Amino acid sequence: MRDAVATLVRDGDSVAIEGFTHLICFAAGHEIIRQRRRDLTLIRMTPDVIYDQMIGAGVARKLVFSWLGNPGVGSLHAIRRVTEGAQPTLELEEYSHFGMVGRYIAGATNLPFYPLRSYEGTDMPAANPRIRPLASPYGDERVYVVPPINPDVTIVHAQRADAAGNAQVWGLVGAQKEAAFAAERVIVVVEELVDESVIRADPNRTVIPGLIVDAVVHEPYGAHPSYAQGFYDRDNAFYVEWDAIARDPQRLTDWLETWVHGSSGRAEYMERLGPTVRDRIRPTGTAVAGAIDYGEYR
Amino acid sequence: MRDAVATLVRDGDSVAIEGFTHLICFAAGHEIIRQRRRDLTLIRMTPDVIYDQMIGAGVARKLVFSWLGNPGVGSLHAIRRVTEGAQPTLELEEYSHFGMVGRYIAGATNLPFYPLRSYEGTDMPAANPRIRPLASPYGDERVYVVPPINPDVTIVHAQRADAAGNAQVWGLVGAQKEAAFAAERVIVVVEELVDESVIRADPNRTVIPGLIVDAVVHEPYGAHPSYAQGFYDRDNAFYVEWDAIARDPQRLTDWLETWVHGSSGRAEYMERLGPTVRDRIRPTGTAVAGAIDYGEYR
Amino acid sequence: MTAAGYTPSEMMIAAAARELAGQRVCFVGIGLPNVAVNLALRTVAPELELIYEAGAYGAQPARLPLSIGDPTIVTGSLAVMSQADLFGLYLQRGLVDVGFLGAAQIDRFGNINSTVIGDYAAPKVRLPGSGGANEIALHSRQVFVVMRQSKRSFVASIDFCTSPGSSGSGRRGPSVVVTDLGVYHFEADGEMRLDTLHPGVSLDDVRAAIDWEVLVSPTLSQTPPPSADELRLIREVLDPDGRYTR
Amino acid sequence: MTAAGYTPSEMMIAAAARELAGQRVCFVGIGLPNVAVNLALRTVAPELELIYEAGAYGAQPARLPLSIGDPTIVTGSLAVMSQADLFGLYLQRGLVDVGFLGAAQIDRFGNINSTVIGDYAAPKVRLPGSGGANEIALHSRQVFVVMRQSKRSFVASIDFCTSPGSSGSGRRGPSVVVTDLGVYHFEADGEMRLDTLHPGVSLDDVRAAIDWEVLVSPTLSQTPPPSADELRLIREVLDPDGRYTR
Repeated sequence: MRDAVATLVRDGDSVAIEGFTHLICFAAGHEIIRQRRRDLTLIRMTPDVIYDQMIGAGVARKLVFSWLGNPGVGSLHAIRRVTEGAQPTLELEEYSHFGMVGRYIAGATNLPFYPLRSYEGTDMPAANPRIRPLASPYGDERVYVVPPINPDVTIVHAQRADAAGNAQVWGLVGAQKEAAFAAERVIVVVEELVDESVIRADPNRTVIPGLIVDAVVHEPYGAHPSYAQGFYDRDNAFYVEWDAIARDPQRLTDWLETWVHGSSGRAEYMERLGPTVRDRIRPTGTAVAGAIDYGEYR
Repeated sequence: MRDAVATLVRDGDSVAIEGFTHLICFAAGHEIIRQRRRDLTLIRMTPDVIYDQMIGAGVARKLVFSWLGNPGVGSLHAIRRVTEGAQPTLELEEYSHFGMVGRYIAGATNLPFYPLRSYEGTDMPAANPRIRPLASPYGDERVYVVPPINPDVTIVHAQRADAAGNAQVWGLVGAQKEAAFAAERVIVVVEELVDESVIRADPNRTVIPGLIVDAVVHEPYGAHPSYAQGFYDRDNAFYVEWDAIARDPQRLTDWLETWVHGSSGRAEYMERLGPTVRDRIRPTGTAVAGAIDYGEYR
Repeated sequence: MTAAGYTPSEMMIAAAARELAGQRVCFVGIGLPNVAVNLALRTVAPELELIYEAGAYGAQPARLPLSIGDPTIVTGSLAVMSQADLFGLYLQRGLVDVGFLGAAQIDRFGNINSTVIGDYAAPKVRLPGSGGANEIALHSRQVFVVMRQSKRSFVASIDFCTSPGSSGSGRRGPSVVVTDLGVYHFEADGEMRLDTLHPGVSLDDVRAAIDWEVLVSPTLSQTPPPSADELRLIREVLDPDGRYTR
Repeated sequence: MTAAGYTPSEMMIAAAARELAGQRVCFVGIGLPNVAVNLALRTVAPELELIYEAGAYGAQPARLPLSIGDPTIVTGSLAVMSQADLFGLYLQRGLVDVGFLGAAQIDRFGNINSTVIGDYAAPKVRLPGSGGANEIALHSRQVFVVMRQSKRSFVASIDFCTSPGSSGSGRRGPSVVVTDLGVYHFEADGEMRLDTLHPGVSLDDVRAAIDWEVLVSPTLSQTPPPSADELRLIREVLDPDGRYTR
């Protein structure tokens, strides 16, 4: 992880760590904080606690997003501090969820715009002049369009990948595929690094092809306190705890010192969290998918 | 199958039997011929032998398509007969592959148009005025757009579905999902009708939700002479044989009499094909996908 | 728990669930709507099909989901879909009959603000923003709003329009608003109308918690209180920890 | 088989394969291009990554695929993708270095017809049409054309433009044309130029099979004949039944 971030994430870059509630790569966010990147444009549909931490740590100058909350808990207080009042210091660029998805799709498919039936009758286009109306060349309908987004770096967490970065995901898939194809550089972080034969045994599960991947990082528990379907549960207690930490700038700074700067990486972080946390996020059992047969055709 | 076609496919309908080389539902095409539907608008990226048979049988007045050949063999002669010369009798509406995909996407997502970077510098927009240029509202780029297509009926073949039509597919997935969501009515035809619990054990494999499905038909070998990954191989010998049959209008008529009108349905058709064919299309072995775990979360 | 034997949240949930009678496809997030929808499934709308906004269809959660992306909504569901498919193929395609929204502010025409309090460029309070609320409002056949009401939330003029109401545009806007005080529907011209008051709530209570001259139905009646069966389901099955309903 | 000890198709395949040296991502259909690409993988371009237009990446076919959608390209591949993703995320995104096209007609600027012979509305011959050829031509960094040449296929003016060439538009058009007679590349102004003649082929043979005044390289040379290794791979490994190469 250290090498991947050192090589592929630069000051001033636009960075998308995607994953819709699932597979949010906290380990990469922490490494970016640890390496004290600055002036990043952070991109995510749901900034979540990871971007509250990163923005609290001062890595970003701008945030592109569609829903700014701590899911199931409340606000992201570090972000609120720099976006409320007379002189907000963090630049915001705001869409609806489908608007963000449309930006990723346009970026991923090299389109100059993506059309949507969102926004009509609201203040969102006035608040963000990048959201523009466009008349259909068939009949008299009008839609809104959003421009492509092409992050300098997209980071996605997956259950498994081979050494070339062919990554397989199950459970919620969010917008990771689109965000990865839209990016200039892609980092894939995985719970399990597997042999290519594991990927080849089930090619329909591959969400991101190694073709577009620049680095593969093996980082078990790299999505904690979010979750990895089949590997561990969401650590809801931490999401609740973060609310209190982030409300207090000093506590937030102390937390970053202890858990990010004071930790060499994810392995040490998990070691320090200890067995209590690992036990509480362990799935209560297994739910194994049935076998399917691709057939041999010689 | 008889009831599904009788109830859901009407004279004059637009009908898409999708499946890109894989899972082409010949059984449904034959039933439409058997019930002597007329004036259909047939829609398919690759009309393939199934539409050559259907057009040879006289069910269609129009064809919407992107590649008109017998894959790996040559021409579709029944279609050529009604589209060549001074007075073609079959109306054609022609796109590139991505243009057809874009039409399905626009139909499936309720967009008035879909933008593409295809067509620039070619005669295709002149040949089809539905393909139109559109200026991007960002900068001075221009793209082409295609209009939505919403078939009255889309028919897809899948390896398996439950009784509600939640359908799972592996191997090539073509444009079935988009064609199904675009349609007013959907028929799902399957190799295996499975219990809902089989679907629920692997929700990431579901390509078409029962929500949009109007009829589920259990029809083993329903895609022959195309194939069903893991179930049977493409019957290439038949694709080659069809070339000679379709060149001769009388042979084509005889073939339809024998194999379609003279057969009560797919079971009798497969019975008549006999063990030689079943043996030649049997996969040479198995290639079972590895198990994955969704985890139990109580 | 009040003297009535149930909480205002329990009343809200029961009232919202009853509005789902006859509906088929419901787009649902976590929290109060999730409890209401699951109550409806077990009472007035057994055929309801659920699409969770995180990207799962036909979920059978083994526990009450704690957040929008809880893994328990995936395991055992009928289908998982990407955000692109969720918003494109399901919502924008028009497959959703009912979508639920919360709101920081709502006006008399059902316009909703979930973006900022104060000026957009220099807000007093920065709220979460649209998420999928903009699309839910525009593409669901009906929109149900569930929220607590006060003079600060039921306002004459919202600070920012995140999700459109019905005013003057021919758009549908919300069709039902369920609060801790009563149940509202909308007139043909798009104005919100109080139809029932929850037990123990007076018209004066409502007027004290609404920043415009409220339109009251000529047949204003009382919301039937939660039944024993509704309360049992909420307390024993759907929210045994009382996370959303106490 | 000719007196030379190999067929014109084998020469075409070997010449096309050699042009792939240094390329990385190749978009490939079935037939001659598939054999050429697989030959390149085993000779000049071992790092080549293959995307099959039916929707599979990293295929390892256990047999020579018989059609574009042969199940053998799926089993054991690295990824399967929908047609939407194939054309959007891979091709239009610009991930493809080399795409292959055949052609019924080609002109001196690399404009290609695969749609009709004769008038579009009342054609003499109805050809298959674009399929993905339009997108392959527009979005691949380089386009390789492999086709037999004659005065009917190398024409001064094509009947219909399915895939654009380079003429006067600043577009790239094809970069290589390999035929049964020789190998062509393109001038800076977009005109096709004969660079090598296959062994046993004369300039007069070429002129008899081309409907315009062909531009000939000042350094015109002979295409090296297929090597023993190339022929062994074609005959024993890639096309043992001689389906595409006899």
